[in-house]
Amino acid sequence: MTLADHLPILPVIIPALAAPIVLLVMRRRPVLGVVVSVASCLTMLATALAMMVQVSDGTILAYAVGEWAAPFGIVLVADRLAAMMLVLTASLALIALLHALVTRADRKGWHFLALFQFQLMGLNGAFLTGDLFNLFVFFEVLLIASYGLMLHGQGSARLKAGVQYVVVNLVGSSLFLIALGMLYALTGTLNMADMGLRVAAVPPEDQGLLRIAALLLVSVFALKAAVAPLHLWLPRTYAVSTPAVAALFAIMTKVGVYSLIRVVPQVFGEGAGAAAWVPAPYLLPAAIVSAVIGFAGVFVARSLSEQAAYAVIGSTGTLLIAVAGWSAGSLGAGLYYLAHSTLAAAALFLVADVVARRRGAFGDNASPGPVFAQRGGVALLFMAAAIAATGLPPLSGFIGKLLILKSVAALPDWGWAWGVILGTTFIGVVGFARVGSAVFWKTAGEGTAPAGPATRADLGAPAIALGLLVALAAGAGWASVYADAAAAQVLDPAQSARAVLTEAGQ
Amino acid sequence: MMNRLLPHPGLSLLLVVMWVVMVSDLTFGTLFLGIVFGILVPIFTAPWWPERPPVRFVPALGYLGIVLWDIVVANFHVAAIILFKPNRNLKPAWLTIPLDLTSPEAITVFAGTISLTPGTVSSDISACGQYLLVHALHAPDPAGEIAKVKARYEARLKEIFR
Amino acid sequence: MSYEFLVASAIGVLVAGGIYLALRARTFQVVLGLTLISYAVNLFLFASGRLVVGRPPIWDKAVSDYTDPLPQALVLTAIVITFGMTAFVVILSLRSFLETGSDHVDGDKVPCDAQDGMAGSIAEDGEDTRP
Amino acid sequence: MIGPLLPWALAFGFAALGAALALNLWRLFKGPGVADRILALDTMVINVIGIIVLTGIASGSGTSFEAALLLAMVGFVGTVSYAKFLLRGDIIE
Amino acid sequence: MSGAAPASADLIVSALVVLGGAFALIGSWGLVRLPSLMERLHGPTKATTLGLGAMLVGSVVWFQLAEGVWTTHELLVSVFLFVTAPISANMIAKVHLHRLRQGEVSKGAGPAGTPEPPPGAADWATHEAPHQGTPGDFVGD
Amino acid sequence: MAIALTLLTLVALPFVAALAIALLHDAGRALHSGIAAGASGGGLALLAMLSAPVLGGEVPSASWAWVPALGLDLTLMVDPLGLMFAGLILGIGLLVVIFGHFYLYAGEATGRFFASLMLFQGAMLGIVIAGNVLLLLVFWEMTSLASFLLIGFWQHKAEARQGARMALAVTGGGGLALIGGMVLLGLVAGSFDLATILERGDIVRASPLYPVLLGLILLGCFTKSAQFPFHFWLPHAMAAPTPVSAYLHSATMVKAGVFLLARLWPVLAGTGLYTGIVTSVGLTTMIFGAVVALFRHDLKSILAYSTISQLGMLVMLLGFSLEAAALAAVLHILNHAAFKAALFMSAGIVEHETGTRDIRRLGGLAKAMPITAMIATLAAASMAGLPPLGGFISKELMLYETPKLALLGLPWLLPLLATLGATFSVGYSLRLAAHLFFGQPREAEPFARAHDPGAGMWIAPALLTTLAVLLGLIPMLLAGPLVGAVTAAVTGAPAPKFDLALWHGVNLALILSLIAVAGGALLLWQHKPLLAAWERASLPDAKRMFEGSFAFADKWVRKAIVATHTPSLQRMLLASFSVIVLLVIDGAQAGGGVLTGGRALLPATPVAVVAWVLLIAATAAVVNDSRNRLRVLIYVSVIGLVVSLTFVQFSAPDLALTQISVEVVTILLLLLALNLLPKSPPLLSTASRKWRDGALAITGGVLVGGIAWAMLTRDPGPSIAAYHLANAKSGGGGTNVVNVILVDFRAFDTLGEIIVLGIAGLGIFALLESTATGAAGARLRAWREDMPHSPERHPMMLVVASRIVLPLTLTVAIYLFLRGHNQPGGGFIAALVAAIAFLVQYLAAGFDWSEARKRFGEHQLIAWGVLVAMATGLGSFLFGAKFMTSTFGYFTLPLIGTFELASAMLFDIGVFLTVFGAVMLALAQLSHIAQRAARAARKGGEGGA
Ligand code: NA
Ligand code: NA
Repeated sequence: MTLADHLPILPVIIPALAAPIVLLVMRRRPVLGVVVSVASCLTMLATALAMMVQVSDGTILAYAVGEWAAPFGIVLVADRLAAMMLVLTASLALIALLHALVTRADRKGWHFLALFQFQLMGLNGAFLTGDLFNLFVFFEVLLIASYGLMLHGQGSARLKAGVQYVVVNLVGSSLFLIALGMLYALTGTLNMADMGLRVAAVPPEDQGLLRIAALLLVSVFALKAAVAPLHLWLPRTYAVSTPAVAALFAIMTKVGVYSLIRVVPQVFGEGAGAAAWVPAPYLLPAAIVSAVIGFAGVFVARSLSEQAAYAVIGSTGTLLIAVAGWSAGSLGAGLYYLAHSTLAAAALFLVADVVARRRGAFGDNASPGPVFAQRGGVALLFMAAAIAATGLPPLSGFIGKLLILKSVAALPDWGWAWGVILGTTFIGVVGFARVGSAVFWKTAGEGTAPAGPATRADLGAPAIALGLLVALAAGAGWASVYADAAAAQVLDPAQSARAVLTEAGQ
Repeated sequence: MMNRLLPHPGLSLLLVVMWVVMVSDLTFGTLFLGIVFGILVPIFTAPWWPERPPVRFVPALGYLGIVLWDIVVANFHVAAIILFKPNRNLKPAWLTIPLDLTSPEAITVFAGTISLTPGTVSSDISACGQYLLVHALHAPDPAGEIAKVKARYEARLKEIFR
Repeated sequence: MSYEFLVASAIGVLVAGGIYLALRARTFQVVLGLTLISYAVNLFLFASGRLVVGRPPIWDKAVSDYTDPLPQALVLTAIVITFGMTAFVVILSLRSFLETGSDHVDGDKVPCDAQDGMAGSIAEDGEDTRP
Repeated sequence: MIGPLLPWALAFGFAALGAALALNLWRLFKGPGVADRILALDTMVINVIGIIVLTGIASGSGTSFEAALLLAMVGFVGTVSYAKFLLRGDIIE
Repeated sequence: MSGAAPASADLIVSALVVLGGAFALIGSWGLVRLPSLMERLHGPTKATTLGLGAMLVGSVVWFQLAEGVWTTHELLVSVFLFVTAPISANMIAKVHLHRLRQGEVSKGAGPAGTPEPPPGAADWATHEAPHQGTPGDFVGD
Repeated sequence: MAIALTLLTLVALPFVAALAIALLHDAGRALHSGIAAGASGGGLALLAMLSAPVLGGEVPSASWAWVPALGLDLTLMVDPLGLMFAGLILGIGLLVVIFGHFYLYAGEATGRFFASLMLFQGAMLGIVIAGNVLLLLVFWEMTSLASFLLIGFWQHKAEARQGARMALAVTGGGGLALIGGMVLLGLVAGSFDLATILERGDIVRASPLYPVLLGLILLGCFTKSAQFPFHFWLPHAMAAPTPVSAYLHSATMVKAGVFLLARLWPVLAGTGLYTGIVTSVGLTTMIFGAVVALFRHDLKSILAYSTISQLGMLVMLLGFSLEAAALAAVLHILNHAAFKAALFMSAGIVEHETGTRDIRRLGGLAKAMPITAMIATLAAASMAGLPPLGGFISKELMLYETPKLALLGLPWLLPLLATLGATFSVGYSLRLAAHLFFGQPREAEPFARAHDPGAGMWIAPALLTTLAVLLGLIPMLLAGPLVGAVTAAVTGAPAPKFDLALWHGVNLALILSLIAVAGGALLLWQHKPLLAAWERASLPDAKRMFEGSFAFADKWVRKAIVATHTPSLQRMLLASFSVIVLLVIDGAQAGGGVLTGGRALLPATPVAVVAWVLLIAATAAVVNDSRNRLRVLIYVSVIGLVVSLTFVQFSAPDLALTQISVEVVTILLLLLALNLLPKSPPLLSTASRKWRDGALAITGGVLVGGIAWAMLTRDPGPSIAAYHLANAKSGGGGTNVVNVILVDFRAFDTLGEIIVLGIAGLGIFALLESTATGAAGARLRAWREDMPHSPERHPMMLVVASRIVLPLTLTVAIYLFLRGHNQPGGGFIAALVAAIAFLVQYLAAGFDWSEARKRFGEHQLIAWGVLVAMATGLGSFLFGAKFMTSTFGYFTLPLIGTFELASAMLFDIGVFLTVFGAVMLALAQLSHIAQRAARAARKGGEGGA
């Protein structure tokens, strides 16, 4: 067995090793800690890319941890979707880490780098696992790490928001466990592929329980994804987080969406009786409301970071409009948009920080402030990020939205979907234009407050994020084909069941 | 050296016995492990018990027997009071027992014994460490009670902790 | 009265108490509510293996019938995780109180930016600052 | 494997412990002081240990013994911490 | 597991179980009916520990005689209880004394009244920090 | 290939130029304008190369796949329509660059200016040579974005910012409608390739979606082309520097809408719906713009409304759906580009040289700046449609077509209204020239400053005016082939026969034209009284309405968002619980309707009922008595006790052990925290709130309890646990199946679990590390004990007992650890027991004393624990096995006997270390601040006394 055979587990192992090592070396040799962190992220990216190459032909890699055959042990499943999420996570991680290091955000509290690696471990594990309880465990890993990161730097706003964030997620975790208990009680298994096969055998008198369990599970994912009305925790949490952290958190809501995409077709697909396509009646309305609320928030927000936070909600709504179709086309469009919106949100948070760092006491408030260093360049970055976040050309958001528009046109409710996607884009454009013109064009009275000193270094991370968006737009042909294939793979659970339940045992 | 290896010999012995009792198995393997832990654990926890009170084992065993017997008796005694003596006939009292013991370990064992035996609970020690405050459930004769306790337990403890 | 009824009703009562407390206004009560909920959740998860008396999942040559060990393992994991989370939230609420002087979970009723005097500043782009 | 007397004895034992728990509960709610409540809890722990021991005898299995041991060990930690809290506010100072 | 238990085992164990149960109940009954905290303290610290002790010995005997298994570990429970019960009682008594002094116990001191301070200048440790160099002050930070 | 490269270069040149200028933004103006001019000129040269084949009937095109899944290809094609527009964009672009070079003041950000201009040029070029409608959309929205930058160029000016935002909102918003329309169009036509779509007009017009897509596309066109009622952004876009206005409003931005109407003519035009909407909107706009233009005073504003009017005319012509009208439109596009760019530049010159654009302050400038006057007057004449200028010919053509359509069934209405519009056009054009250059100077100061600029500034408008003149004098020679070819491209049919000339004999068009000229002269003559009447009629101000509506939306949307998104935990939880309860109710209704399953129930013993009563009573007490916090903790302990007993009763010894030990640590934690939390009474909820929460709580409780009941009363089906039971001993080497699951079958979960605990410890440490400083530090320093405390810190009996208990408990922990694989116990429980043992030391002897004796670092323990667990997992790599593959073996040593060693136990050591480290870290850290707080308080007390 070569290292390549262990490919599916490496994305979990790498950060899980890096984190304790960072923890050990950080006190004496902080530079080494930084080196280990960066090396870990780079290795993770390389691994994820290697995995993407491997699975791009439709191969599904199943890795039975401890060589206990599925469904009896825990199995990791690397398919197109998982590989895509891993590449996205690793890219985002590098960007966020770079920004944290450049802005020295990692020095503002304890254990930033270790928590960062643990967070990545949780994310990667959640994207890879094929076991529902293991998904819960990785959810918890990424959540507890996110608590630490979210509170990094502290201050009263963060602490206050932190209490709310943590409590809400604790409730979510409780629901997850209840749903898990019910599903185990009904199916006798925890492996998703196995469960997908076994739900068909749930007797008629248990269909109510099955549907309840499915609904609970879906609502947990919705809570993580910040789908209205379960989104209330997000704006404050994201807006007050350290920007590098908020940028990394751009992937956090996507974990909820990912889980929805992963679990619903596999477990609650066609054969699931009363639980078949269980989110169906709710998802589109909720997505529409989320999109509207999110972009309305962008419209009225009074700071760049707040805007970015609402943009996250809005983009999730847009994404779920596509997901709600549960067709290969719309899901593929959604996956492309998922990658885009994650990077776009990260770019927005980082630009907000770049602005805040330069404007002294004005921070990233949407008010006129001093003329600051590299204003033109920063303004361009902001404009690009806003273009990305709203989905205007020429960045990938536009292509994503076109893909969604095109794919949902086949749905019965396409009129609503179109209206909301186009309407919210409009609201977003107006909102970003207002805030942008106030921050970058309008100047407060002379001498009201000095601009902060700044180097160009902190422009790097957001620029890279935006560069990736350009690449995503330029490579949209390949990316959309990949996303479509990933969607088709996800929607064909029999494929993964074959791979997981037979190969894993070998 | 011996002090390092066996900071609390009595404790080590106790641990070995405890291990065997716990595992409920008197084989050589068990005993061996018991001895290993009986040595290692006290070494590891030695910093938390810096004092090395000398303990004499033989009197200690005798004391244990007496106390166990007293505990059984005390229970019937207290049970009778709880069941049959109306509250109005109850004569609870605070006893202030002057201490001849000086080592904390000895005082603690004394106080513990008092708590476990007939109708008395050790409640406090004086700030100067010379008196023990004991609550008696039913003590029509406080002075007699004090004398009895001192004679039966404290005298023996003075022998054990010398 | 069956064991099943006792356990199910206990779960229900714990959930009800937990929800009620979680909706109170101060961190301590909320933490209590979460604690009650987590008891209920652990019992619930445990109950997914049904109730079995006297057949612990300790393998023995002579025994062929055991209770379901898997929910137990899951609950064990859940207890540990819940403990970690509870500890974190307790200390976070304490820390938050120390920082802000308030243990109200609703934070400030006023939105964070209402005080900074910039409300509306982007809607009306009236005056000019440079000639 | 169980003799003629033991089932009755166990029934009595369980009944006694159940009644004891109920009495503890009464004291727990009645108080009047916090010390009374702590004492009630402490007693409850001991009675629960009793129930566990009897359960062990009744089922002929030793697997619940550790639970009893652990309760005996840590029950006191709870009592002491409550008391310390009332005495000093800060339980670890 | 063996076949039918010897009659002696049945008898002995039954007796111990009944005794244990009875003591546990009596201890808890004392907790309810005795007039004040200090009196109630006697019930659990003694009656229940012996009650438990009887049941534990019953368990040892049972496994030995009926099941043919030597299980002595039950005795360990008693050891721990005997070590810790006096401490618990002591700490609860201290709370009582402290609250008594602070005037916080609603029903007052109970039939034994409030304890007199010990002879000499020093008070009880609960009310006055143990003097330096005395047994009460030999440890801690 | 050469064609492909040419096309690509053509569209890429401006973007490359923009990038180059942006990168060289610190370089001088000459370089910036040089690059821009070079790019425009280069583009023109390429276009010239293409013009011959294009006019010869070829359509050079090239295509690269971009997003095949979407149908978005990078298809470029130049047909005559595209050629004409590209020529205008590049030609006028070049002139604007030249003009702008001289126009901009010293110290202005020329880099930003020219970069934005080139960006805009590229986007415009993209629109006109895109061969894929989705690609066209990309460029379309880019023009909105680039124009945003251009209009807001003078960013310090409020009107510039407002104008930019307004233009973006209206044209960008319209663009979004266009996106919808175009995607629909593509879906209906079955392709997004423009050439294909143009061939499928019949299919499109027959589609039931035709009205929808038509409406959406028209919305895009009308907003971009400033058609009434979306016209209002255009006058405010005049806040841009004049070169920008000259560019945007003559040949580019606003023409994009017209271009698209022309482009899609074969697909969309010809239906009654199309003709009705487009014609009437165009007509209305034409008249409206002309009327308003007559009464504006700002030169650029006059030009803006004139642009609106002229665009209205173009739109109307295209709306006719007649080939001849299309031809008129094409010709007028050329004319308008020429005279309007010239006029804007002239207005810029006037402003530049007189310092004002207010026509009321100017007059008689012909004397001071004759060149400018000549240029502008000729251009205005063309705009007025006076012979012998180009504008005359296209207006003639327009009027000639009007009788062919019956508006509202009245054949005379359209000619009448069109003539009315033409009349006003003549009026404002004459007024512009007359009031600006002729008559007497109205104010001395601007007049005194006025003089003709250097040639660099007037050369561009001069060229344009020349063009406008020549378009009238030699139209067929100059534009005949082009117009013919373009018209053919627009209509998708062979060009109609046509003859462009000033004189076609006396016909209706000529008469109407004469009426218009006469009427225009009359308007000029009567301008003063008319103006007074106009100003008396207070017309709604579009800008105020626009800003007002946004302010209104902002206010109320904000209110709504703030009201619903107040960061209130109660609200978040209420929303969550409510959603869940509703979902569960939904799910329950879907079921088979059986609540109770068929499993045989276990009768409960009386003791169990008592325990149940304990739990219920304690829960009720917790809820009821939540104010007295210590009491509540005691009740919680009771609940924990009953739960532990439940686990014992139902065959879960490991769980019981875990629950018992976790319970103690939790209580310690809560007590530590409780000491520092405020003791003030809780906020009392209102009665209604209590009822609401109570109802929700009871519903939730009933539902979860009901689910639990349903679950418990059903027999389980086959479970994977059977495999675990069967293989624990043989495959996992342990008889405690729960433990084998934890450290072997599902060790991966356990790895995550200990990491969660480890992170919690680290997080807690990070949280508490900073408490000594800042607000928290101040609060801690101000902290006072709330009740008188006993002075005794370390009760003697407790200390002594704790010393004996420590080794005893540790030995028990070792025992629990070692046997965990086979009997209840294991690393996690052992770690908790050990932690409790040490915590008792802290409890008894104090933090400092214990800390000084501690020989382990919690951080290191956590790290090493995770590393040990990981290393155990990785160890299997060495044996060619997958991560965490376990192994075990039985070994026999003399005297000691047979014992088992399992790799899972090594893993369990990792578990032990992490859990122990995390628990110690959390509690020690917490007690530490508690201690510091107490110290701070004591110190404060001493200081105060
Ligand atoms: Na006594
Ligand atoms: Na275990």
